[in-house]
Amino acid sequence: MAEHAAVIGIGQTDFDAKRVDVSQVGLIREAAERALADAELDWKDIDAVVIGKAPDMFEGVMMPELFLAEALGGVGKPMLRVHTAGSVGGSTAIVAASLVQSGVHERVLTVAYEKQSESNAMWALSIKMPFTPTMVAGAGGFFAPLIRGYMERSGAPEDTGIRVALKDRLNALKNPVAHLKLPDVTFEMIQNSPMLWDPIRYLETCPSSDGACALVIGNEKHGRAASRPAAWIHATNMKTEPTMFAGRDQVMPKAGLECSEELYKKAGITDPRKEIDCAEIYVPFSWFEPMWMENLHFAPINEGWKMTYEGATALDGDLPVNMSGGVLSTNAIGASGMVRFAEAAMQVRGQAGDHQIDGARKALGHAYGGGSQYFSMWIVADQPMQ
Amino acid sequence: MRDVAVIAYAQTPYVRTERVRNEVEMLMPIIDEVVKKAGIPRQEIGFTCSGSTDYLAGQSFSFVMAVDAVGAWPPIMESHVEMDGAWALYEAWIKIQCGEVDSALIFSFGRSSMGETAETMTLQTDPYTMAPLGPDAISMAALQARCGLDAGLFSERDMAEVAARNRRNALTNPEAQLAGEFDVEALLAAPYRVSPLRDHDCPPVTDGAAAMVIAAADVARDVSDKPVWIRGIDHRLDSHQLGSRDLTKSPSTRLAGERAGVSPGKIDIAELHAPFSHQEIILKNALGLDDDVRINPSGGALAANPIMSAGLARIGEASRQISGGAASRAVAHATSGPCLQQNLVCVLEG
Amino acid sequence: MSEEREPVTRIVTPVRVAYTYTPGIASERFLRGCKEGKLLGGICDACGRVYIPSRGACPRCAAPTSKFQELSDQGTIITFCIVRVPAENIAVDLPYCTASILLDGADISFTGLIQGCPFEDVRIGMRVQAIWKPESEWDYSVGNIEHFHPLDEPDIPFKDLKGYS
Amino acid sequence: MEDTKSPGDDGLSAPHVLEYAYKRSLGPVLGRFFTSLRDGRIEGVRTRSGRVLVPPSEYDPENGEATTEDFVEVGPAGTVKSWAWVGAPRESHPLDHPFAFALIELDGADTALMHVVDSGDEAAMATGMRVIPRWADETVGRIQDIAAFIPEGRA
Repeated sequence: MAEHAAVIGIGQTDFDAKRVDVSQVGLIREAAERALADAELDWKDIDAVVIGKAPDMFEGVMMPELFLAEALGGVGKPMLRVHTAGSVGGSTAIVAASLVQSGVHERVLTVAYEKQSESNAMWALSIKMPFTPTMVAGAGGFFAPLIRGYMERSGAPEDTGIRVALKDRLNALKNPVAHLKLPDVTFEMIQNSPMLWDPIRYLETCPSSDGACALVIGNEKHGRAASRPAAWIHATNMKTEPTMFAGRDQVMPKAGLECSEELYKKAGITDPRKEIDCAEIYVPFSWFEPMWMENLHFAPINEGWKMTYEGATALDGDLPVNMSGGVLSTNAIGASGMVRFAEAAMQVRGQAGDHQIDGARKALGHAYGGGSQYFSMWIVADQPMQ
Repeated sequence: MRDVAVIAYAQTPYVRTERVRNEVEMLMPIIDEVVKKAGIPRQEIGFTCSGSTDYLAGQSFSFVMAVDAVGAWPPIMESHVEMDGAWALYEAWIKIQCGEVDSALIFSFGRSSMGETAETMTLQTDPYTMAPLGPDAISMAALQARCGLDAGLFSERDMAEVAARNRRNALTNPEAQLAGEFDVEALLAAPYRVSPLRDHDCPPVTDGAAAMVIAAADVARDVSDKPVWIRGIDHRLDSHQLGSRDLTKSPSTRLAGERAGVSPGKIDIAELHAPFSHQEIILKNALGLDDDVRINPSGGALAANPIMSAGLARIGEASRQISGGAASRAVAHATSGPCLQQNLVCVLEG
Repeated sequence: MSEEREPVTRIVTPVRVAYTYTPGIASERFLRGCKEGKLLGGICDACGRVYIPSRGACPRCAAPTSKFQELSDQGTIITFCIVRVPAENIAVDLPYCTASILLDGADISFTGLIQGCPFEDVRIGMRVQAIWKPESEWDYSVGNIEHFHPLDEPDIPFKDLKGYS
Repeated sequence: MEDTKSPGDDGLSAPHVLEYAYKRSLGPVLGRFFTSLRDGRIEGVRTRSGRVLVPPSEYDPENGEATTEDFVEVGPAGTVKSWAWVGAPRESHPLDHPFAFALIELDGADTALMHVVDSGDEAAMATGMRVIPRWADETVGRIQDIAAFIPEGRA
């Protein structure tokens, strides 16, 4: 890597089902202003802007970054718009980091957002095309069969998903910006919630949220000069495989296995379970926690569920996962990947408040999208990589 | 900065309506062609980046399907911008600058003909105060042309001459869509489409795709006899609200041109992404190009305007001119957004 | 104006975009097969794997699927889901069961509705058979298959389904 | 956008329509703008450097800084800075007879608003002409509350 890069400012909006108090402009500015304030910087200090979001049909604006970029002080600056399906928030952060790592820019502002309340996610995600009867009912309809495949091959106990959901919902209570908060949530409440896409229950799924996340990424000079601790980016990686091809393992996609393997190599990590202090990963349906524990090489194949069962992924476990309450609690789709990356950075900066993991020095941020085919990840730490 | 070169470029023939092939079927042959030309085994290309937009295809996640045309198995390091392929090239160039990879495949595609392109572009405008009034792409460009005419920066005759020259140039480009000899007097006698624009001032609706391979110096010299070097690349943005801009100028193009290093040094040719005739004149001024610079030898966007590929195609066409020996230094430009809102400038040398 | 009105906080902006959609060479071939009650799989020019439906390419080879072969309308359930939540664009009474079905002779699974047995009996490895609409209703659509129905055949063991998740 | 010949072919094709009525929340600045429109006034907002933006926005496009809370009534008359004559309106256009899209600098504003001018005839259009709004019969708080601008003196 030509240059070190570090997260020097983080801002998230308050997330809610309908942020009717703000326009799209107000939403992204709320995140960006919080990130700039955190970095103690002004609009003029920013060299370039990178915007990410999921499909334009959510808001009904083609390339909305064109009208939004000027609200981010983008006039006269370079602006990029990234779209890599559900992984986009992560990929967007990676593109922003690369603008700094390349030595082209010193300080970059990146924002990912979604204002899902402007339309309907189920509509925007499953647009009916001619000649093709729609049979897959939104994201749940796509992912539920993969979860059943995982249950069959791993033999995981049926309540694994409920345990994940309970943990994440309890974690969300400690996160002031989280969307869905259920103060009296219990195992039974989740277990008794309606089956939507059998085997996925209502409380094992993510909500639809409005919200945005912003990061300021600086080079080594600005990372060292920052008034608050910086989160140093040790490695980033992205991997893609096609949606449907003969012989594809959709449950345990090779793109994810290879993405994390290469990521650890770049970051000099040989034993991820031991060397990584906490992980914030993209779990839109509870069962994806055990699946991704395996895909991320934290657990042997077919044994990821044991980590959930043993409490390893709890806040007091040996590898806390989704300290923020995760996607299960907050899901503004385009922003969700960046929120994962931001949470990892907050942990190593020691700024995660009630959901802070004591002594977190190295953390993983993870996002995925499409039909479990797009992966983006980063490792951040409290010190620059040696 | 690492030296990076264009080592291969290919595009589909540009047509009004690609009714037979879908996007994947359009892309497969040109990706195959460009990878073969590049001489780098497909699995060794370090990064892939594409540019497209869902609203041309009429479906969410339309770029996901395009991955089928790449051969992403084993999995590849890949990204996508919801922008013209020229910005996909920029992201790939950055990735090479990071030292992470030494080569990259870039592609972009779109079938404009499936929709009403001019109206689809309305959706690019501010959704609160502009889009509800339905300003189409031609009407917005016409507002810009009027500003330049009123300011005396160019005449309708100048605009017709731009159109005639581009379409004459296109006669030598077998992949162009609209080519021919046009008499300026006859063009000026035609009625207005949306005044002050006539049909000849507007781009054709075009379906098409483009693909490119770039590589860092070591690889480029190894696999290519005639690498075309990217000497500078930069892109900038102007305000979105038409009423808060001086539409007769393109400050973002000027700035990007300065950063990319257009001057000093003689420019032989320029490939400018000017979908409307008057925009070529605005861009030429913004880049400070002399009158002896040959503009759009390919015919430019007035001869074929494959939305999402037209910008990448300018860089591809300029690189062809250099590798073919017709030029030694060229500037290529891409634009996005209403009335040249966002602009990318790339300086290429043999 | 004498009466005080509430401030405006939201606007409704209808967006309508009309297209003429064309499916592409391989999809068109498949759809024309459907119209005649045939399930045509596309064969990869490079590796010979059989795709249904083919979108024109074998994604692992990035090669065209230019030859076609008719496939059986029987297959095996690879995985499934029981949907109990309404979705826009889907006009099937709730609840319903969708499954990934590997048709005999295909190398990739295909989505279909399962009917003809209680949901509790649907399982991975179960053999199923397409039930077609009356021929007079056939169109350029895989929707000509009304649903899949269980076959009275032994299940395919899970281990034999490896590679077709 | 210019039509050229299409290759004839009898391939399968089908109409496909993407249609949704998006519900857009406005926030404080656009909310105020649309509330004023409903009530028959046009308001801009002042930037910290003192310029008046119409339509108003939450930020200054020049530097990204937040705008002030100083809303300024502008117009209703204004000057046409540029115009484009649409002789054959499309379905998606707000008027069903020939009209002009125009950039209109309302009196007291420093930026121009994009809207339409219903002048009846292209010959009645000129850069620099003065126009006034023709309000919609019922105003609800949206940009179409101004049905069109019309030449001043032609009420």
